[in-house]
Amino acid sequence: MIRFTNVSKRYPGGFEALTNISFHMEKGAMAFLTGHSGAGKSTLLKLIALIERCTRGQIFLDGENVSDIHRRRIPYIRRKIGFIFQDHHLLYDRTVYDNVALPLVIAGYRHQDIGRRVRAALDKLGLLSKERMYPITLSGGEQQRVGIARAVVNKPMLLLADEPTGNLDPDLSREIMQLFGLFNEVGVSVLIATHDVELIHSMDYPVLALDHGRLAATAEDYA
Amino acid sequence: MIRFTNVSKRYPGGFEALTNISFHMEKGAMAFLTGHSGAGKSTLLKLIALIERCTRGQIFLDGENVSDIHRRRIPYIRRKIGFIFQDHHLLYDRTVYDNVALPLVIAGYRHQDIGRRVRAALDKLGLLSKERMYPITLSGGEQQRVGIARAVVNKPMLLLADEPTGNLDPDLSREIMQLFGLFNEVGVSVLIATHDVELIHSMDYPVLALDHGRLAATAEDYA
Amino acid sequence: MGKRRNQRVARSRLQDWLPRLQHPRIYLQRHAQVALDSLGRMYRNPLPSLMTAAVIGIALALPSSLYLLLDNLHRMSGSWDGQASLSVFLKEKVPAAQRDALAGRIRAWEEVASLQVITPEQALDEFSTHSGFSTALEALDENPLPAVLVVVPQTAHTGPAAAEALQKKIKLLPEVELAQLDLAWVQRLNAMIEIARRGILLISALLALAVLLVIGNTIRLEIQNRHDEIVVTKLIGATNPFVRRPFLYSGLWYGLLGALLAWLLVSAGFWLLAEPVAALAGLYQSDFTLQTLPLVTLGVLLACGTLLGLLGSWLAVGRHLSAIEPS
Amino acid sequence: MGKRRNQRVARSRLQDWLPRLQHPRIYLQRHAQVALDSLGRMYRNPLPSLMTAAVIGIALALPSSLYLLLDNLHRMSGSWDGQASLSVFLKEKVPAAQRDALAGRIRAWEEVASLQVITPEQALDEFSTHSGFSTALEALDENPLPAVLVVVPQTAHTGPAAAEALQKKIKLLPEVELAQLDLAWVQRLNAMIEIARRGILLISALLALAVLLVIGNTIRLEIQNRHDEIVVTKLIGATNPFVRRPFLYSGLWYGLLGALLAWLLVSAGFWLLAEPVAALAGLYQSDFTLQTLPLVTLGVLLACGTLLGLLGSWLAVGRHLSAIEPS
Ligand SMILES: Nc1ncnc2c1ncn2[C@@H]1O[C@H](COP(=O)(O)OP(=O)(O)OP(=O)(O)O)[C@@H](O)[C@H]1O
Ligand SMILES: Nc1ncnc2c1ncn2[C@@H]1O[C@H](COP(=O)(O)OP(=O)(O)OP(=O)(O)O)[C@@H](O)[C@H]1O
Ligand SMILES: [Mg+2]
Ligand SMILES: [Mg+2]
Repeated sequence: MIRFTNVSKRYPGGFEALTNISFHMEKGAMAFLTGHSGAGKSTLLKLIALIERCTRGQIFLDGENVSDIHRRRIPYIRRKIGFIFQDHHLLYDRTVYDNVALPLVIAGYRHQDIGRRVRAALDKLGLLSKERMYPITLSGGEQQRVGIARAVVNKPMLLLADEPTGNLDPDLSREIMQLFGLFNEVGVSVLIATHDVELIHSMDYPVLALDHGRLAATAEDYA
Repeated sequence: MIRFTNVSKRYPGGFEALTNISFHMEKGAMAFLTGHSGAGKSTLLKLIALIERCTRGQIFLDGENVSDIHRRRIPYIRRKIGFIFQDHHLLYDRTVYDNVALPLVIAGYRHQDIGRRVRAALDKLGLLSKERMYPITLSGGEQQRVGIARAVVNKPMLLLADEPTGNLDPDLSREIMQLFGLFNEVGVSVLIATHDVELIHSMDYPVLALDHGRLAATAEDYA
Repeated sequence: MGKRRNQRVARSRLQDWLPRLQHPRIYLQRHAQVALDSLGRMYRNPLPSLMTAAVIGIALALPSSLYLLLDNLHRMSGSWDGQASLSVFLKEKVPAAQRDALAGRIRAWEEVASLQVITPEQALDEFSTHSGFSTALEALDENPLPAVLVVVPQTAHTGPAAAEALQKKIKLLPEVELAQLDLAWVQRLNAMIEIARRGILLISALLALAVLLVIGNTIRLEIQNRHDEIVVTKLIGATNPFVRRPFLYSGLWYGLLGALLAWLLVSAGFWLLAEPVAALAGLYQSDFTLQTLPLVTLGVLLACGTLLGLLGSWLAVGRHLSAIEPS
Repeated sequence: MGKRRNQRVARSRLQDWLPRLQHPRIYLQRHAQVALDSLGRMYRNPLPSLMTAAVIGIALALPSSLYLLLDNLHRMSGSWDGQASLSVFLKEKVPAAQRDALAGRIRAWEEVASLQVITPEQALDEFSTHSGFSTALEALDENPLPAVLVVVPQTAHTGPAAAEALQKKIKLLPEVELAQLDLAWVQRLNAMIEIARRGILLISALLALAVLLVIGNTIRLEIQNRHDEIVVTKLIGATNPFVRRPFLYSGLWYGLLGALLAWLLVSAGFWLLAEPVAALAGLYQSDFTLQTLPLVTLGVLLACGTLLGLLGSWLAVGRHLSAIEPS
């Protein structure tokens, strides 16, 4: 699903956030990405979703080399990926329902399909009662769950989650992680960046550990 | 420092986020506020900072009854409080330096004083090297630390922190908590909302636990 | 290798586009929905939307009303065209019959639009009533005035050169004592219309520019305003056309609404001016009235408004949207 | 209890304000800094700022140039005032000496500005050159024309009623055959100026409104744009005046910049019109030239621009800022 070969990322300021990263994550796999604050976790996920472009090396996504892909193709790649952002990135002038429906609207689904799918996703995350509310009136954890619902609503091939439980209490965190596990079981590849060491240890998935932009342990063995 | 007597908060939609809360936190004290996602932690902190107004009961701050205070007085009350927001609330078109300097500019400090104080705060949070960068180019944890620096830069009497370590790795979380402890030792009252149970247990401070908007355990005994 | 890659890219592009080709109805539906959404967004913030539309309306109303005024002036000056005429004084001895025959001949020339015969008696009448010399002239035993033919050239010949050519041609006739060309009025009118034309062109250009700027500016600020939304939609797979569409529709609506307002303003302005214009016309003994607003003006206004709106938002979108990329 | 509370509140209010009272220099410094910041913000986005300023400039330029045109027209019509005169025809038998004595008497009246004597010989000369009847008149043995006094009333008496009173007074003189009042020109001119005045007032009002709308709109969108910033600054203790200030300064700068642009536009417009106006003046044998732009126009423009800018932003800020409260 995801293959990095000698990927480096240097930000315009000159800071090298990732150095010479190589790993391979198979289709249908699930893995964690850890590291200290500023290690480069978000950067790595952004490279996969083509939000940032790598400065060296090659990235393959579902067999396609995306490191020098044309700008116009990017939206279609992104539609295959569900991304849960560290800072939610919700639209604060739309209801929870409209936020979750957005990926389907963008992809051009039909009205009826949209309603069905959105409600199913909201239900899974315990947000059905908040459907008509605006994100600003939700608690931090509820907003995070809206972001998760939006990421999974169009059944992506790949789910990228950046600190999806940063604002959740331990019980809810475990539930959400189990939900990711369920997605994985129906064939979705899942990569989760988190610093919740306890949680990682309690679950039996391979771990990619980043340290100052370098890979300390890889998922290769798991592949 | 903070006294709640029978405080309730009902949001415009009709949802009662806090029900009949009474507690007292002494000047110079430090306490944790916990509870599940949606328990009302953020709401309680917002009531103290007058971001939301309570619908019933009375809130005293530093001896002053603030429950029916005039709108014009609010800014001056807020200047006594350092608030670390769950969603950072940084200004993305200003550098880290300018973000941290903002409370001092608002309070009308002199140019020279501002520079000195901002650098001191950035130094304490290990952000001096990021001084000239824009928040968007920082990692989630770094942004959170900028928010902390901004909250403490004008030496407030009271520090309110909403999930200050949600995006930080365990090591950094502990460091930040110790930093709060240091502030507390020089006389600042500190109230921290967090769901990081492990961290709470590792430190010896009283805990206010919220459950569906009701207080389960209070800091009264500590007062 | 390169070829295989190209093939694969081509295939996946086709896959991306396929839904649109397969479901043209859904595609059109989506367009209609975006158009309605943009309109709804304006409707939900009626005051600011009206403010923008009002500015556009004012900017469109001014050149249209000026143009209409010039148009009316032109029609009015048409009733003055008689002034741009030749006064042909016949020799005193020319008898009435020969005079009328001559009038008939000249009237038939193709460069002549109309011809009016003023007999010596009529001339004396007119002269004494208009000149204030009535008593003086009454003292005369005999009518000293000759017959006059007032010749109005064809419009094509009213240019100074053509009119002068006509004058020369008439002068050569044996019965003619004198052919006087009243060029001054033509020249004055031309000079005035030249000034007005330049002024209106200048004003129109400036105001069209103003409309473009206003719409461009509004759309630009709207884009900045919805910066986060644009970033987020791009992050979850929106294409550039998808992001662009609502802004283009906004511009279109603004232009259209502005044009409608402009029409209302022009109508109101004409209504206000009707009275003094009638007073003026009365002074000129003219039956001139302001032409009621032709419906074609509405059409032209709507077309211009819509086009300027689209163009303005297109420019703003082109400049500012591509700059917004998630990072 | 209530009193004690009030006292405490009063005390703490004083405490809040004290720094400002103690450090007026810091307070002023901060104002200057905000003003410069707003300017810098515009400078860093030169194109959009210029676009807004251009719209304001155009909107301000139009009424000012129209007003200046009317002003010039007024001056020009001043040179036509001679037309609003009385033609006094004397009886035929009045000898030259008596005629001149009468002229001297009338000239001394306070309602008379000037008086010109046209002897019968001059009248015949003028008549034959202007009327085209020269040959006809040459045939006359005797000059049939009376002497004419052209009386120009004092400006205070040019109003139709006053002029008519003067006419009546002159008519009573025994030497006078006829006193003709050329009122038509006065009325025509008045009617024209009335139309122009109404039109310009209407246009000025519309365009002042447009400026207000443009600035209000720009500031409103800027406020929406900086919504997050406003929320954040309020969250960390900013007062309403603190939040308001940069927007007010923005409005002020926009107005000022717009006024400067308007001045440039008006200057350019005058320069463009100078040539056709000169041509027109030539046709009227007038030494009339467009007055060069008076510097006071610049002053008025700058004042109006600044005021409209401040007013527009004030209105926008009042409407939209208070609505933004953190929650
Ligand atoms: N746009 C950018 N320009 C310059 N530097 C950047 C940019 N984005 C990130 N960085 C830097 O790259 C480093 C890695 O950032 P990244 O967001 O990947 O960290 P992270 O592992 O996600 O940390 P956290 O757990 O705190 O979110 C940080 O030091 C950050 O300052
Ligand atoms: N402005 C609002 N309008 C209506 N309901 C609101 C509003 N703000 C919060 N709520 C509701 O009040 C409840 C408590 O919210 P609050 O943000 O205080 O929770 P929290 O304890 O901070 O949760 P978290 O740990 O997820 O941040 C939530 O159910 C939320 O939906
Ligand atoms: Mg991160
Ligand atoms: Mg919260």
